[in-house]
Amino acid sequence: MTLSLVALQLLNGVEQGLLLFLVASGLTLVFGVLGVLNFAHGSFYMLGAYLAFWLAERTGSLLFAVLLGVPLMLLFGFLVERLAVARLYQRDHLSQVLLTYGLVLLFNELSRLLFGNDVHPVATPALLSGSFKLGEVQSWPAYRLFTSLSCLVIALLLRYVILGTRFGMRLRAGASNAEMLEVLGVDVRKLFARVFSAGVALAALAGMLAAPLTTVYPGMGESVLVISFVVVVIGGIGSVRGAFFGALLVGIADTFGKVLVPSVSSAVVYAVMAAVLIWRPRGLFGAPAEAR
Amino acid sequence: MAEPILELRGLSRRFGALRAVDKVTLAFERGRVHAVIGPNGAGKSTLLNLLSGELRADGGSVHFRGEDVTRAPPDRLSRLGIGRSFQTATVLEGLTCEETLRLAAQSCLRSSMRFFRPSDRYPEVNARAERALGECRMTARRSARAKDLSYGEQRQLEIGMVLATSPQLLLLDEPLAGLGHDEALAVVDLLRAIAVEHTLVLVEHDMDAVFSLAAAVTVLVNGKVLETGTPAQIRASPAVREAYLGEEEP
Amino acid sequence: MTARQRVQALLCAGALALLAVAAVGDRFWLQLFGKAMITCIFAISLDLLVGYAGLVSLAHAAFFGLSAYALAGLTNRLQLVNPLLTLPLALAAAALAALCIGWLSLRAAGVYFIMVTLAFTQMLFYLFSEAPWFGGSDGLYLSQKPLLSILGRPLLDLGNRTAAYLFIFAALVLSYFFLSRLLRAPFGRVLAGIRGNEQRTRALGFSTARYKLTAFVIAGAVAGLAGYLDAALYGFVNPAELGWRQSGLLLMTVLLGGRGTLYGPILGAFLLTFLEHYGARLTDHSSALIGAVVILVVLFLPRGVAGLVERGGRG
Amino acid sequence: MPLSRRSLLGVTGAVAASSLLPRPARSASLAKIRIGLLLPYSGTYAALGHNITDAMKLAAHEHGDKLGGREIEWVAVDDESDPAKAPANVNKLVVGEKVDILTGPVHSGVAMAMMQIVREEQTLTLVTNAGAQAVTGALCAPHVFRTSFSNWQTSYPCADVMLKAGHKKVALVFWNYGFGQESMAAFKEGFLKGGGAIVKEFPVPFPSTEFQANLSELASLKPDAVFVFFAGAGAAKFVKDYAAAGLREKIPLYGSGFLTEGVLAAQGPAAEGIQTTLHYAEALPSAANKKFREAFKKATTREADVYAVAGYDTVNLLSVALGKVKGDTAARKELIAALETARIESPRGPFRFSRAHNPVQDIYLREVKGGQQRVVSVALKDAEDPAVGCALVK
Repeated sequence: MTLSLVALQLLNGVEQGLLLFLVASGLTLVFGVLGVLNFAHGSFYMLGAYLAFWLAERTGSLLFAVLLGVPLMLLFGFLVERLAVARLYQRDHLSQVLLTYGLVLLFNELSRLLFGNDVHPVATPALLSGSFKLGEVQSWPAYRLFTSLSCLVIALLLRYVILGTRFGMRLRAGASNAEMLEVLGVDVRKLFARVFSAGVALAALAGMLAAPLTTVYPGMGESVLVISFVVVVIGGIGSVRGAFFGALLVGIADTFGKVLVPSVSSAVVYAVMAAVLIWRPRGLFGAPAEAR
Repeated sequence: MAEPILELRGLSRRFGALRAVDKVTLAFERGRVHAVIGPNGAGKSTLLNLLSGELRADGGSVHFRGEDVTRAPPDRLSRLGIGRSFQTATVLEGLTCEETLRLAAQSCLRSSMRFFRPSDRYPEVNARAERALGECRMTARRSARAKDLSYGEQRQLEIGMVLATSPQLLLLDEPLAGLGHDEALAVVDLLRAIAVEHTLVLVEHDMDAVFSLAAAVTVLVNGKVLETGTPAQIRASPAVREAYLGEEEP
Repeated sequence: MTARQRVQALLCAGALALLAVAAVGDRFWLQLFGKAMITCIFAISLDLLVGYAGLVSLAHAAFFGLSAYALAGLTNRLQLVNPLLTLPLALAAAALAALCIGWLSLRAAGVYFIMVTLAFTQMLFYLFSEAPWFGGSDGLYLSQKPLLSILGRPLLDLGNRTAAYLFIFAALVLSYFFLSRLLRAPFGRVLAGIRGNEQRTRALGFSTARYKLTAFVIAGAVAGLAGYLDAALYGFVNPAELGWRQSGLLLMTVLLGGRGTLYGPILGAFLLTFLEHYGARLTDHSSALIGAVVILVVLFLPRGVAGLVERGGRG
Repeated sequence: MPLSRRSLLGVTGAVAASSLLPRPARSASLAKIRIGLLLPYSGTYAALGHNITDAMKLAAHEHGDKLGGREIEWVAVDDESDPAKAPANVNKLVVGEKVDILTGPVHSGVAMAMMQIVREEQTLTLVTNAGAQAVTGALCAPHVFRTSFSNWQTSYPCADVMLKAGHKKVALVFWNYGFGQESMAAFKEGFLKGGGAIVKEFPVPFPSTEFQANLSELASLKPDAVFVFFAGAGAAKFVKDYAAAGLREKIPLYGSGFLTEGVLAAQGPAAEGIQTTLHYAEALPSAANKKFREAFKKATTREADVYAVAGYDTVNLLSVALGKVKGDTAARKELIAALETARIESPRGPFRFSRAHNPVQDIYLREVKGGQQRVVSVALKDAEDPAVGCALVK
């Protein structure tokens, strides 16, 4: 493999990782603050993609679809939190897994009812339909560059919100110690509802951005779900920074797995995860366990 | 002085910049009730967790009957003879008092990796559980589910669990915390009875109880030993008075 | 009747009904209930982990599948058909896998544990569906079903439906008694302690990590028994049996029935069998129906159907 | 006549109640003929299951809703394309519902589970989609027919097409599961025999749709052409990514026909110029095809596809064979013989069964031009699967 090809593959891995980060960030936030293992997170990604397809077809613009769709998904997330997830905070992980898995089945059927079983295209915005030349044969579509940059911008925004605002302070307090929130006089119910909606919106936004690349189809959320769990766990549950580096690691590992060991490439990511956890049982950026 | 059953030599533990326990050197003598007191945040609980193996020490060592046990995990310490109770009574949900004590008494079996004979058909386990049930004065409540017990009863059961493991040394973490007056009296009475045959290390806030039970008292402030002595010496110590000034009556 | 008596009566009646099916000998019911009983064995083995040791594992289907594949390999490659050989070997394969996966996974706790078991399951799933030497994603046939014969006379032929059914029945009864006995023995009491409060149990002198690992291996071996029987009943194995979705479905079975009781998962297995058999005809959106049932059970019946059976005694 | 699955379910709901008890033997000539459908109505392949079902009912309707003089009772089971549930589902239809004839499934893993049981039960079975080689190969049976295709048929002919176009060094990209692996094996067999060379194989985990790494490597290898197997959402994304990476103009893309089946609209201009081989093309000019497509559109408001064709032919073949035995399904020998000799004019062209009971059919070379699938030529006339390991072929 030539050096330029290695560089190109690295770029591919980073690009894949950035989009993964967007999905995983919502998952890790919800887990870190609410303590809920949300299997329905992939469904929100899927619903976001379908919404982008549906709205873009009607408004004729992906930008409008995103501007309309994200607030809609925020609202949807709020409803799901109030109606179902809010009843889970005192329950164990098994109940959480099962209830959110039940939601997955429901949302799958919902999208089938609304949008059918077909594969739908979402047009790339005309402005971004060009491409850059990379090497003599391959080129890189501008839209991929756009999604990568968007993900980076969102990552920086998240960093600002978490480290630089009052809301972020409460988030961090909630992630490390929920009782502290009560001491600080924070309305926990409200905070949780907001965080969950934000998580849903992040997943949906990822789905919307990815829609022109992936096309839209039933069950598209599930492959994303499992891989973003891997990301979150590698990074350390609840750590957005961990999700960022975890996502890059997974993206790069997956890319090079395909290049170096193509016949067992699907196992590579899981092997990386197992290795990380054996080395650090709470992920790269997870709080270390106190008791031995 | 009698021979020490447990000795700490320069034991330390930090949390970040905080020295929760700072080079503590202490000896607990066999057959005595030794209390550890101190204001909030003095490092009492950390010290107890170091002794029972729940936390790992950064420096120094712990010696139990002459053997270095600094790095031993909690289960090994328990098998060696150091039993501990927890601050918030940690009853085992779903088990009755009798079942709880029988589980604790199983520690007399060489191993509990036994898969066929029901645990209530091991005579030695039954005998030990029965004795512990009596010692913690819960015989009448044997079939009650642990989570249905009153707070005071949960404390008694907690102590009974430690007793059922036949410890040589009991580490008791605030056995009176959160109890009402009558409940506290019952537990103090229970501790006094246990003290006849056992060595006790008592971490406690209730000064009346400490001074009525303990033969030796250590005062811990900011992770360091301020003073060790008999209850009378501690009462009279100006340094202790100063440390506690305005917080609690000495 | 106390709750306990009611449960015993229920189990006895159920066992008699299952035997009656064998006596009638209708092949459809033999197959349906045969499969349901296999799910029972599978479910109670998971309940040992979920309901008693407090370990939510998504790797359980892996042991089921590995044992099934072990049987297929022994039969097809080595021409071994004697169940006295293949059964212990298949169970040993499942137990060995459980030992390795359990040893690595149990280093993590809580959610991390769930996720590591998920990762191992996925790895195995991809290994079996992609690697060329396991028959690939379309699955494998058994060239012959297990057959025990002495001096040329067949004693036990799992190719015979009634024999296979009775063999599965016996396996279920034995597994049930083995596990219920295990839970009352010192080992099971330690597990109960771990579920109540692991830290406290450890302070009583039990090396809880070893007990959890042992439980993981035992549960894996019993799941292997279920996988062996499944492969023997249908003569077919497929990588989908190893996937985390199978584990998820099984978790659902255990929760629906009621974890922490051995009879609960058995109720759950039969309930889901009926739900799948008849529910699929009622609506085109049966998975939405199952999703709704799961959500309702989680929200309103945290102790599953078993909770209803026990409450019936007091109310 | 709009066909809906709901009415179908109404029928089977009633059946469910009556099947609680073991069914007494019925006299063959009076009762309705029971046809089992083991197809996916939910999950990834739901669209395929619905199209096959609706096409079967369309064909039945054209025969007055009767086969061999007997009315039809459809018994449908949603197989969810889950091989783990397949044995139970097949058992439900074959042993529980005692269907006279079993049809389905879409998924090859389900088909493999099904084969085991129907071979034991001797159920007359018509496979309507799954292309696994073993169905009419190592596991072939006198009472099992396939009306769709074998994986070999959809890929082998493409080797010759590519060699003739002058492509000697070719790379392979495929989903690494049964269908993909068997397609590639068939292609390689033909391509190596014809003197071509395989530069590199890129197995992609099924059902991953992340191709960027493979495309970069492909670009650096610069093969003469690429042969791929993908279907559904994976096919849509691969074709789009391939074009977006700038490879479409530089390295010609060939594939098994499923690459563009049902996803042409989603692929849009990215699919332009792709050449594929398959036993059917929507644009076939025959009268039979035109009539079928119109009727299907009228009945369902959807466009017919290759899956629907297999469903349509299944019932037409049954109609011919059952007509010969006057609906007497108990006359198995005669019924099987009638199927073996049946000749129909299918929307895909002339159709007959091989000795292994797989279709002998023309394979077309198709090309996407102006967003439409055009038929270029017949890539292989009367393509017959080699049926390796089939005992019926001696």
